[in-house]
Amino acid sequence: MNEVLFETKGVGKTYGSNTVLHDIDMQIHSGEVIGLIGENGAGKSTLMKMISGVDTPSMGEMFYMGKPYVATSIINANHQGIGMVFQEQSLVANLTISQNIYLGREKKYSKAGLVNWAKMNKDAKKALERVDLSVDPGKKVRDIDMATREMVEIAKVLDVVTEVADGHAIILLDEPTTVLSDDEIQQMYVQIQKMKEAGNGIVFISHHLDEILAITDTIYVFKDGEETAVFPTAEANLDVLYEKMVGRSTTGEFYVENKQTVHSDKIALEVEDLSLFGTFNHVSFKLHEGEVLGLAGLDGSGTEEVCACLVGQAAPTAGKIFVDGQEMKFTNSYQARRNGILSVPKDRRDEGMIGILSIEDNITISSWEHLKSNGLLSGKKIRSTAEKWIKEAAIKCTGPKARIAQLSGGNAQKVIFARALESNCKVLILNHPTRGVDVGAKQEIYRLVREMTEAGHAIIVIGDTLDECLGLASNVIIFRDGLISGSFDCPVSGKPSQQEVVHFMM
Amino acid sequence: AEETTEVAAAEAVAGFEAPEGVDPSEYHLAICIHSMDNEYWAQEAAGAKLAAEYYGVNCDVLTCDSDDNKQMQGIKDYIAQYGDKACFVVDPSSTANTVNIAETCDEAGVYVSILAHRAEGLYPADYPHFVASLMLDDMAIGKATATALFESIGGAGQVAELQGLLGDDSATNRHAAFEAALADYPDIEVVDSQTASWSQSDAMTLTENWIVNYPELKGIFSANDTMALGAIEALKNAGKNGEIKVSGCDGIEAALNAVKDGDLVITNANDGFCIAGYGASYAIQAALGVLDPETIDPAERLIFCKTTLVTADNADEIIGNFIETQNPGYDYSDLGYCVDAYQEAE
Amino acid sequence: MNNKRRGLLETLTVGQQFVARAEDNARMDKIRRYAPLILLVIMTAIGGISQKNFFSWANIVNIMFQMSIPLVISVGLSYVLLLGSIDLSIEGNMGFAGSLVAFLVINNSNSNNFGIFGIIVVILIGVAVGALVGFLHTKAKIASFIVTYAMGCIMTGAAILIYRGTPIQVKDPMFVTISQGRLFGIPYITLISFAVFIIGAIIMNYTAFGRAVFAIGDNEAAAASTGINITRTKIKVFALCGCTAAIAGVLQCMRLKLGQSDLGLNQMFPVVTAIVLGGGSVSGGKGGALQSFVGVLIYTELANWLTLMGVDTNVKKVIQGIIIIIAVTLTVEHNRKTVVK
Amino acid sequence: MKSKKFSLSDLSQYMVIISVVLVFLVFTVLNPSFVSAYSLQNLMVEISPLILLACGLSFIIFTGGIDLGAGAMVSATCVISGLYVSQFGNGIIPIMLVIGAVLGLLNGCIVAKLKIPSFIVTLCTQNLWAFIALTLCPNGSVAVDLSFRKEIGWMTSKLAGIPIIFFFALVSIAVLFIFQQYTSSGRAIFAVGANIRATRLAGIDTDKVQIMAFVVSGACSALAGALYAYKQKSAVPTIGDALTLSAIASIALGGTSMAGGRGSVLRTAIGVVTITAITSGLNMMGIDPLWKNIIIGVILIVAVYLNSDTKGRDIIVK
Ligand SMILES: Nc1ncnc2c1ncn2[C@@H]1O[C@H](COP(=O)(O)OP(=O)(O)OP(=O)(O)O)[C@@H](O)[C@H]1O
Ligand SMILES: Nc1ncnc2c1ncn2[C@@H]1O[C@H](COP(=O)(O)OP(=O)(O)OP(=O)(O)O)[C@@H](O)[C@H]1O
Ligand SMILES: [Mg+2]
Ligand SMILES: [Mg+2]
Repeated sequence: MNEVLFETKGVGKTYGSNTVLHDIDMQIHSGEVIGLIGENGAGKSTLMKMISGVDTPSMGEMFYMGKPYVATSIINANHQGIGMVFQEQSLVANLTISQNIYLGREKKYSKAGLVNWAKMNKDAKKALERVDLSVDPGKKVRDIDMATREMVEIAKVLDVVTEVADGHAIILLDEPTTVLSDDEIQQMYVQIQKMKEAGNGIVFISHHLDEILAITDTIYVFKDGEETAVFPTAEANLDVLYEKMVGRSTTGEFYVENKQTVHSDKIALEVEDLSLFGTFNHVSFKLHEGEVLGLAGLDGSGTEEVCACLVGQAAPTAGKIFVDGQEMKFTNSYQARRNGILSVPKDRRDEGMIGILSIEDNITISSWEHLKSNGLLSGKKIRSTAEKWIKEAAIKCTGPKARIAQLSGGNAQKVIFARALESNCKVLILNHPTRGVDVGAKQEIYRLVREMTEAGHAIIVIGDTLDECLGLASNVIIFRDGLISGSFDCPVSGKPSQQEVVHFMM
Repeated sequence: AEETTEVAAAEAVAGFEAPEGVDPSEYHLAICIHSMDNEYWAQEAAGAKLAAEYYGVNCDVLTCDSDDNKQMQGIKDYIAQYGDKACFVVDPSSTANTVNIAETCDEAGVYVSILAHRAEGLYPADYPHFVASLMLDDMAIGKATATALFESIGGAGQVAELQGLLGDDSATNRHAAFEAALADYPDIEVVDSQTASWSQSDAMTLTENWIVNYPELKGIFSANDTMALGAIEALKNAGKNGEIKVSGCDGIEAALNAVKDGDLVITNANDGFCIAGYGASYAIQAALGVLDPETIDPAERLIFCKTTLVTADNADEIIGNFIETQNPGYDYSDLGYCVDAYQEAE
Repeated sequence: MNNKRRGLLETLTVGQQFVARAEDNARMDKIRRYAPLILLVIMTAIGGISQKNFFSWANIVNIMFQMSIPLVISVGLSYVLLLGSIDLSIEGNMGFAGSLVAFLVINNSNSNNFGIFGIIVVILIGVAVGALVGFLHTKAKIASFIVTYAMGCIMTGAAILIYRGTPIQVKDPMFVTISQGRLFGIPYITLISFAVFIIGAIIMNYTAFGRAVFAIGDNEAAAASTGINITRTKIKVFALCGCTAAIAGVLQCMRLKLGQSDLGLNQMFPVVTAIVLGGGSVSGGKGGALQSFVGVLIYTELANWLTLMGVDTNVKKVIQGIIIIIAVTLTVEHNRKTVVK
Repeated sequence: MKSKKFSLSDLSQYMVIISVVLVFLVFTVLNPSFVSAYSLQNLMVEISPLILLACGLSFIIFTGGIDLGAGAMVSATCVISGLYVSQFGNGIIPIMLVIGAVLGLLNGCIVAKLKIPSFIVTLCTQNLWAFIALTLCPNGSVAVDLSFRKEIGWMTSKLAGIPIIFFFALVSIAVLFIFQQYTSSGRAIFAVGANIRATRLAGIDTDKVQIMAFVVSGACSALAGALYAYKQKSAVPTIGDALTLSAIASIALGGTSMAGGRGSVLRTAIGVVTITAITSGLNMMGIDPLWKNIIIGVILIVAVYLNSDTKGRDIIVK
């Protein structure tokens, strides 16, 4: 094995009282590609953020080229030779490609304060050529497609780090392939190969295990903030990876499966041949009262857009939606809610939390109609409802008047979950309902889901993990590239294995 | 304000003798004008100050930015502060506001003179504390300036009109005067009439466009000097100043100079020293108990003040009196001096 | 997208459809981006057809002259709007700069004769005032709306203090020359404003600072993460806006030969409107120097045309309002995720 | 440590009260007649219409929007009230409420349905309101018939020493407070300002809520216009010119965030009292008008700085 470029020893991170990562030992060698896998929220991005200078570790230490390593900011890390391509894109859309690549580093190209864009473009062209991209660097980022943007980000990071540390740079790629097509992924492999051959160390995060197998040398598996396994890729295959990743075999206990109900025959929601142009086509299914329907599929397979159509967030281009047997066309989520459909959005920060409002407002906003006395909202009822949920869902807070923004992510998630349950909507769409929720609280949420179905609600789940989806669901529909590729019945006794389901997802 | 008062009190001994038991320095005159950034209003403030100095009373300036509501607020605040030791000379923000001003002052028992505007049906005689209404004869003045303009272009040809701010009653009156003057000149053709909202910049822009659009244009009637100066600047840029004739109104310094230079045919020196100084004198004399408004003939409380038309002939003299000395030397004890005519001569 | 094409596309796979949709969006974007130019052409055509004098050299010079001061204001204001902020102090700054410069050069009320130095001092004060605004806005975290409104009050007050009621008349021959002189038939003031515009455009397009402004307006969080000094950039932007407001005030004073606090009156909102017409956005990140130029030109042509048509001022304003709403409706992107406040 | 932080944030919360008390204290010390009955009655008359305007406008600001034409709407409605009050009598007040609501509806629909920023929409519609005002009153303020003045005098007359117009303000504050606190639309207005996307997804009809804010504001502006007509006893086409910014300044002084999502009409009302007291105090002290603009500007910056609770590190202020 080559020399060790970068090393973490006992690194961990706590947010408030919540430890999201601990005791991570990782070694990145020169010319090595490390694959990092684990469920959502396992702490992969958190580790990357600490290495790249976005965040500082709460414990442990890091070494780069044998010396203790501390990064105070992204720029600072860049100047030391460490760069990262973020999970969420961080390009500025209204600037050109070259301006993005050199944003904050224009000095090199300025004379008397004026930047020589031509020269910058020329260099940018070289930087882009390094990743085999022939796009015009003078183009604005908003005019190029997602895949090119991803490559531009890589080119940018490469340019930054190789400037100071060619041959021993560390490049962190957090889910770079999510938006790429197969061809593009192949190109990405070529790039990674090139970086590797130059002697750099690379960390590659992906939920696509085949990619991990194809490109990496060593695999680290994270689970609930812990490093559960490290092994050479040569010793791995898909099945091994699944096992290592899922770790704990799914128990009936965890998903409160003993309370899984057999749904009634009454159809709460029916979708017929629904299509949204460019996103999904010909989706049909029935949702019964008391049923939990899991929608499984990779990121971008269309599951989320189907749900968006169900709550009036997107307008389907074809197909019909029936609620209680009546055809409905929703133009906004208000109509959907008034007809008994509400969703718990996935993007908690932007679409879930109403940040500067109180917890009680956040819990009751979807059910104010029911909390009136004499035609006016009753402060008393609002407060008692909020208090009920704070107790029931064990929300850690100073009181119902506290702002939701002060809560930890998991607790905020519980607030939003409580909002949906309180809304009296017959059909609830839970989009990643347990994102950022700790293991104990997860089970609480699952229990609540069971109680709802027992009371006759119908629930659609897009699980935070496949495990969760299968554990909760009584039926699963699987999506691939915008089409339904398969479906399973998931009775308590005969849940399909994840491997079986994954087969239909990829 | 404190320092000037003491000086004023000392000087007052020479000019004005207050009645027994009345200390003028306990009295406060407020001159209410629209704003300080206009020369004519500044002149009014100066006139009122001169009069206050003469009588030995204190003087404050209240501005309202042409806002009815702000003006009322200012007056009420001043009353709240000085009670019946207050008196006012008000250039009202609008004609409609004059009723409120008269009513408010009358209720509070403080004396007031109102300048330049008077609502229809509002008579000093109906309010014991509304001492006098002093007006400018906008109609006569506007007609005179318009006529002078028409004469200067030979009584025939194209003219354009720059109107004041829509909604302002001086603007309305002067526009009416222009139309009235027009009736006597059938050969004058009005090619365009637009508002430049009293603004020099707007007037300049309008004039620039007119020069292009009406090559035959011979004259521009402007409802005030500021707009006339804007027109002159535009004409200067086109090398047509003096060639296209302009008339103004108000008598601000720059316009007087323009008359002297021949760029402006005529303007009217509205003489803020006169109207505001004598308006102040009426109010102060009433407040000090020297003058009992009730004993004056009601018709004589409705005054048109003296003003002067300014042409190249008398420009120098007016500049000397009004601008250079900032004091035309009026005798503010002779109330009759300011009267040009009475408003409703029967 | 027409139905026939839609039908054809229906047969594609989701991925292919996705690409087709992206292409359509890009096409619409392009049209939207060129909409202001199209508007300009239409405006010019309407002007030319309906008014015989519209294309006369004298009127063209008029339009150039009349767009000069708005153009200068737009240079600085464009930066402020790119940030998503607003500067309401422009009018006050203009009034102050005009009054002070009238006070400093040869005039009728004192014996000052600082000439060109007077102008420089005034512009430097404009920069300082702008920087102070930026400082209060960023450091005290007060919305730019309020800080600049208050600063506008202060500057108006300061302007009146300079001349204490009697506006100052400028007698400086330099001012007369600049306001009346022409080069190849083009007024000096126009040439000056074009020069200011070109400098502003160069700074916007050819310096790191200019790019940083775009980045902050588009995505402040992302910009901060690339290490841009947000505070310093914002202060610079307001300083620049103060600078152009001061220049505009000086030019206005040259134009009118008068120092008065209301030199800037009603000068700002038309320019905001013009910038929006040119494709700028009041919520930041969109626009640019050239767009502002086009916007100012459209606005000036529109105003010039309405004047030539002899339209009453108040009707003019209503017409302008309606045109703007239509123009913005056509150019604003309306997807369901758009957040409008 | 924790308790210390608490008291500090508490202080900034009550800053708005502290500052109004401070203003009164300072002016009273400088000038005892500031709290004379005559002066206080004046203050009550003065603040009443502005309270209506500013409190109504607050709702638009709670949604994160702005109405730059609020003052112009006051002008238009003041003109209509002043011109027609002699015809309709006191019935003009409910008529104005309806007209105001309709004008607000127009604004709201353009903002919510066409998705054009309120800044632009109201910048344009304000020309329309001004046009209405100036077309109806081309020659400036028109006084109500002298003979009719008595009949509308009740508005400014006093009941138990308190001007009746002030009761209007009090009742309006109460109604608006109930709307803000105890109706779902009212509460949703804050949610829209705080995070419109999340609110929409929570199943709130955000379009309706946005429109509602404009309607309420329109009705309040119109009522303010009517009150000004009663107070001035005339139709004043320019009355609103300076009011938009006064109202916004009052709202900011009350500590309401311009970004939306938080604030209260009560705070706005106190803000109005503060700003009016400051101008009155300066008037009474006979401050040289040359300095007045400067003093008000400085006070505004300082007061807004003290009253705003946007002092967090990561808050983006535009
Ligand atoms: N700023 C924060 N405050 C509180 N908790 C946080 C914060 N950032 C991340 N977390 C929590 O830390 C945990 C790990 O998050 P991380 O982003 O590292 O997961 P991940 O493994 O990258 O997941 P994914 O596959 O979804 O990207 C999550 O539970 C997350 O909610
Ligand atoms: N570059 C591409 N080329 C072809 N098809 C694409 C491309 N990117 C995305 N798609 C398709 O478009 C659809 C929607 O993609 P999108 O990225 O919007 O998914 P998403 O569900 O919104 O993702 P997220 O879960 O991150 O919100 C998917 O069916 C995907 O297959
Ligand atoms: Mg991650
Ligand atoms: Mg995606």
